[in-house]
Amino acid sequence: MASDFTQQIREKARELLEDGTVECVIGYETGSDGISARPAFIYNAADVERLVFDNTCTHNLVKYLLNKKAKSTAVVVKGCDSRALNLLLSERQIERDKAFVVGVVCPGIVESRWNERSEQLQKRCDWCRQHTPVVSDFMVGDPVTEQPPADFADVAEEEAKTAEERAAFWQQQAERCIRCYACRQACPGCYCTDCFAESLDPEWVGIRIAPAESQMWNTIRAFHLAGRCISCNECERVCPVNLPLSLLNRKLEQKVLELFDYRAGMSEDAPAPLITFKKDEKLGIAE
Amino acid sequence: MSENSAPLIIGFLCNWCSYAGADMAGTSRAAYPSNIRILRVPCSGRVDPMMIVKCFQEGADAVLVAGCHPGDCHYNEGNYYGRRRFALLRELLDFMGVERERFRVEWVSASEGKRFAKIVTDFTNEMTKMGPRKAS
Amino acid sequence: MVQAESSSLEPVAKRVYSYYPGCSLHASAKEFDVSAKLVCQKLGIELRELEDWICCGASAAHSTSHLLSLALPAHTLKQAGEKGLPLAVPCAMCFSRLRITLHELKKKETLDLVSRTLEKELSTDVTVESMLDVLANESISLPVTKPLERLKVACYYGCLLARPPEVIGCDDAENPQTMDRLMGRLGAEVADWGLKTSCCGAGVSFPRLDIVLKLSHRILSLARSTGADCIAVACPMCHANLDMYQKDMTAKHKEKTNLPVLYFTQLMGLALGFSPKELHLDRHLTDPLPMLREKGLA
Amino acid sequence: MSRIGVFVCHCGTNIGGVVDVPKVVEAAKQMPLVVFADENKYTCSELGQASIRNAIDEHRLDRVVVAACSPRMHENTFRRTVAAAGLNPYLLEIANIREHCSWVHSDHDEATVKAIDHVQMAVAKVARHEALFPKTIGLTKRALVIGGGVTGIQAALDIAATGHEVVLVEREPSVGGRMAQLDKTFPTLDCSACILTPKMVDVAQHPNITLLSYSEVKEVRGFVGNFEVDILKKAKMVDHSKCTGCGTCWQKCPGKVSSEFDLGLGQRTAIYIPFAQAVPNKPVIDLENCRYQTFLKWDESQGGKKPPECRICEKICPTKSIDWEQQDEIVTEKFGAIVVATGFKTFDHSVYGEYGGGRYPDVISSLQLERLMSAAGPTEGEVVRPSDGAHVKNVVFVQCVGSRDDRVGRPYCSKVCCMYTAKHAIMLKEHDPDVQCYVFYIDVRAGGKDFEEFARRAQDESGAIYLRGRVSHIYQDGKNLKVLGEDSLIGRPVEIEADLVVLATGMEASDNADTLAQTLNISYTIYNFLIEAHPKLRPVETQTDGVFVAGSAVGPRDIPECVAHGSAAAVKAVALLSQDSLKSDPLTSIVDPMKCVGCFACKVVCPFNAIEEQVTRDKRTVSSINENLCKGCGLCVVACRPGAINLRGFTSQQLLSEVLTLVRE
Repeated sequence: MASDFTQQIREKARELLEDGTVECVIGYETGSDGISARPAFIYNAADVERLVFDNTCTHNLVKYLLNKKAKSTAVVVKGCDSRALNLLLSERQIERDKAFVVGVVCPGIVESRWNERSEQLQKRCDWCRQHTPVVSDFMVGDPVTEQPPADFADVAEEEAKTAEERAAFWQQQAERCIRCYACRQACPGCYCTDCFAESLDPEWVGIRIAPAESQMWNTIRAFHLAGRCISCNECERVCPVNLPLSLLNRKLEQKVLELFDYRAGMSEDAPAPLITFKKDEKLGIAE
Repeated sequence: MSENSAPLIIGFLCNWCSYAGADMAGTSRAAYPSNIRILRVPCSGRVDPMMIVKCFQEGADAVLVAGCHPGDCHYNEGNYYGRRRFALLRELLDFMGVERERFRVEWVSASEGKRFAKIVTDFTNEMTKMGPRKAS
Repeated sequence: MVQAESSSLEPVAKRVYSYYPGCSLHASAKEFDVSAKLVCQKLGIELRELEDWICCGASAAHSTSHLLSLALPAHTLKQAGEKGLPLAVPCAMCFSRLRITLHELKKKETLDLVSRTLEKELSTDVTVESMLDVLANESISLPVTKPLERLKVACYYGCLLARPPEVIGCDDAENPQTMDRLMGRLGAEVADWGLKTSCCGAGVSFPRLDIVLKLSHRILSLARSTGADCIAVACPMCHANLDMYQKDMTAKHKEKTNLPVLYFTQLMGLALGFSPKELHLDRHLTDPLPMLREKGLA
Repeated sequence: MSRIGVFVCHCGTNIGGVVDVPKVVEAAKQMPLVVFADENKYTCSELGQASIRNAIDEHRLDRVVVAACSPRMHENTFRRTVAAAGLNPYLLEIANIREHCSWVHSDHDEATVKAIDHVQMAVAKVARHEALFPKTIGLTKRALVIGGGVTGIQAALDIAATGHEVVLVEREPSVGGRMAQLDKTFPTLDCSACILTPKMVDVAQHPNITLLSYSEVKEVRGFVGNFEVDILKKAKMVDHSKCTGCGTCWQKCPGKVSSEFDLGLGQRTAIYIPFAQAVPNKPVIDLENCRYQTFLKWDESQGGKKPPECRICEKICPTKSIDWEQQDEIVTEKFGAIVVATGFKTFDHSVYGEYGGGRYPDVISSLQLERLMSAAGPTEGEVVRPSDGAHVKNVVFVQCVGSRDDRVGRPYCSKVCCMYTAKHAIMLKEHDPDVQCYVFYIDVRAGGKDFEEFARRAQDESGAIYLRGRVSHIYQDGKNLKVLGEDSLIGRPVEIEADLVVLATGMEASDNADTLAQTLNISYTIYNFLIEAHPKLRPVETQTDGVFVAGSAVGPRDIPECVAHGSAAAVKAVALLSQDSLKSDPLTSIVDPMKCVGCFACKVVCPFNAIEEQVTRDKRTVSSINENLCKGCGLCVVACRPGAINLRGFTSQQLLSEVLTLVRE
């Protein structure tokens, strides 16, 4: 299947580059370890053979569309990535007519790192309810029936602890955070040119590397993604100290689903939950 | 703070309803504990979740946000947006160990002075009972 | 739920209902029972009478004990639920009690209370349909052999098939059309009149016969004034009131009141080819047979 | 570096009796940037204010904190004080140590600690205040009045009388509104048309008023003083600049349809004026019912007989005013103020199945009865049954049809029905002494000058029988109607044989009132009635500056109230238009275009459409605030993740500084 996907992507890429539909195709190629995929930027039809698709294609390439100066670009997206596309379209960060979307019905992505590849599916693939891209101009693979709603066992497990234990847990995590902001750089929803974390006035996050400041960063990072996180979990994957960032994202994802019946990035038009409201809704606030 | 054990409560009150409601508590001499410190904001929708997280991060024991009753917002819709943000924020804070009881949102109209006093009294008592925040 | 079939030409996939006749249909309204069963049989509708049905409590329970008024129908609903079939109920009073009980049991506290009382695990997963709705389903084709041409029918629904609308789900509580359309399909002309769902006085039959006479007479005379040859009903109580007292009305109002009152199932039966005898048309106090003979229907 | 002065008020003993004011002053002196602190017995007194002015001078203060009563009380007073000493009035902050402190706390120590904290917060905040300047904006000295009923007419005439230009937009072919349909008015029994038509004519003739009939407001842009409004002028197919209103066309037109003005009781022609006294008294062609249009649209392939070409109006028009080429047209006009007077419509009683659901011709609405009673109506004032034209003798009135009834979603009282029904009962008796009226009512609400007397007159002099109770059922019995109801005062059912039933249908917001409200960005209730800025104190203003509301578009009102509100709205509009320029509140949001990423979350949440899109020099599309529309709620600030938006007077920096004084002691 994977080789078939690769073939289809190459053919489409060739066609798009040759007929001038796009200037660049952003896809995956095999990395220099010969094992895991890495992003590839193909400008010439002659180079399309570099493109591959397999179960190590972890990166969310949509992030690369944020370059507003780019001309027409084709991008390979998995189900989760496609939701990022909708998010960015609704937030007017990319122009639909400049993007050609090659959707791939995702077979699931495995844990892999330099020179290492397991057959263990990534956590996000366990949770995933969107293997088929929600937006595409060309679809690779047959759309699949999606699984019924995921449970949030990981969140529930954390919630079973006492408040004190939870506070201690996150305190420990904050002590480990080195505030490298890799989570931010990988996240398709984090595209601000000026991040609150680096604002000196107001100084939301102090410049020292201290647990309280890291806690502030991690809390607000998660909250800024409330109702916007598309569950690609790239933030957690790229974290060099393995902070359990997915817990925060998924806690909010669960609440957003429960309170607003909303999943981010499922359509371009549905307004994100925090920029809309219903007059008569009951949210457990001052009722 | 007068004593270390007394909880610090930071209150964000919307100018049009709740701040006026707190004024009304004053004019009607409706007493309440003195722990609360009040910030005036134009609208409960102006209260940035970042600000609330910051309050807790810096050591506040509790935060009260009070705004106009739904439907009465001076700016028509501000408290509706606030309501959504606060609902999610409270979940996130609780999840991270700031008990949900510590972050309270109330709708207080300009005529509800006595009610404001009662809310603050109850909140203060509850926070005194809970004691100071454990972590950080 | 038995779903409406799209094609009515081929042998219809059998419609099967649990059947709750209620007390009246075993006694004073036997002709309703008999005619309903005949018509159902003809139309390929199988009725399976519940083995252990009990009184719905309509006559007295709801005015003495609210709990009793729910517990009695709940017993029947429990059985119907176990059968897994929709329940067909001809008598409008029984239908009303069953529907109202079902409605009230949707409240969890009520469900728990009645479950405790009956010492049974109750559920609300059962459908209750009036015989009128069962037979008026327009996806059922009617093999009419004797169209009711020349017959003008005033359809009378009474209170209980119309109200309360949010529980009964009547098409229009003030001017319902279900029976009218059904009679129309049988070839009859239907009267457009304004007392289709007005009370006949059944609730005060015994203490205040004067009220019954007044209300029922109003219904009969308006129906008569529209040129109707008969009234079609779907309720044993309405039938009794409208049929039984016509002599008293004649005496009281010094003008002859003589308007046959038939169950809609009897009219259906006639159109479908059953004989007046089979349909027990001879059981009415206001004899319909002369009129039916005159119309060539008997 | 700032030089902050702190002035702590004793307020007699109001503050000083609880809070240790000298201690607060001493604490203030230790606060960063504070160069002066003092106390006053009454800071708001002239003496107290003078001490602030002197201290500003003497100590070269550039910012001031007053610790006293609520800012809602004296913020403006002290702004003027510091302004008098040459400071920008926005370089002031109030610490509320009275309402929020001394009045609610009795422990002196605790109250003093809290007062110090509140002063500290105010100091931290004021240090971050900036000088702010209201902007001066120009304005267009013209008013738009939407709706040509009696309210709109009154507003237009009053504004025009002050010399300002007015455009009056009416969507029907004539002004006059509901009042033009009425026969008489309560409680004086003035002839409605006789008192209204002169005003209608005044509107048409006033040199300052432009009447745009058969027109609708489609789009409103801009803000107070500077609205730009798109008005749709529907094609009339008649050139009104040539037409003299001679009436030949509508007398000869063969296309007959049911008349909207007569509520289906009469007919009009396809080229028509809605009623004889219409203003303008020139016709429009109703294209849907015009025979020439039917001829043009006729499709041979569908068979049938080809309709005649007609065009009679065109042939007989002496001034050649028929113009088949006319098209709908949108004109854009500028206004400084807008008065909304879109009025009401009556409730559609067909939802009441028990009253026949609209099936019985002799069950009519009260407004239909007005048309029957009107000498200019379809029966020339003869009250006859629609079904057979028979004169009526027994008339039943049913009150509260579509009012005070939760079942039909209309729980409110329509206010005028009790009185107009009394009027109907009186008038019917006057028309024909043999008429007997019955009125089923819930309560008789007759609050108003001469109202109670009038309602009594219907009973005492005109012999109307008032029955307290609802009607349960109405049905046709032969030619007559049977009305079944209850007299709840004696607890008996009532049965009345009537030859006419009149339903007192309630008042509803007019069609598309909600759409118009959205266009104007003003609020409306769940019943689509417009919402005033304050129900008691600002009854004709709205949340949108420069937009005023009047008449029954706001809620059920009778004619004198509508007229009064029309005049009130006119005064407010004129007060606005008579200024030479407007000042905008400087406490608005502001965007840093360098930080803005153009996600426009701010634009989505802004309740006032104050966020505009702007292209920067480096070709990025970013937000910018229209300060004339911004009301300073700060919703956009919170919606903005990168922190590109801030709210003047309540900046994130200021609020954060306040918080930090509390937690970082």
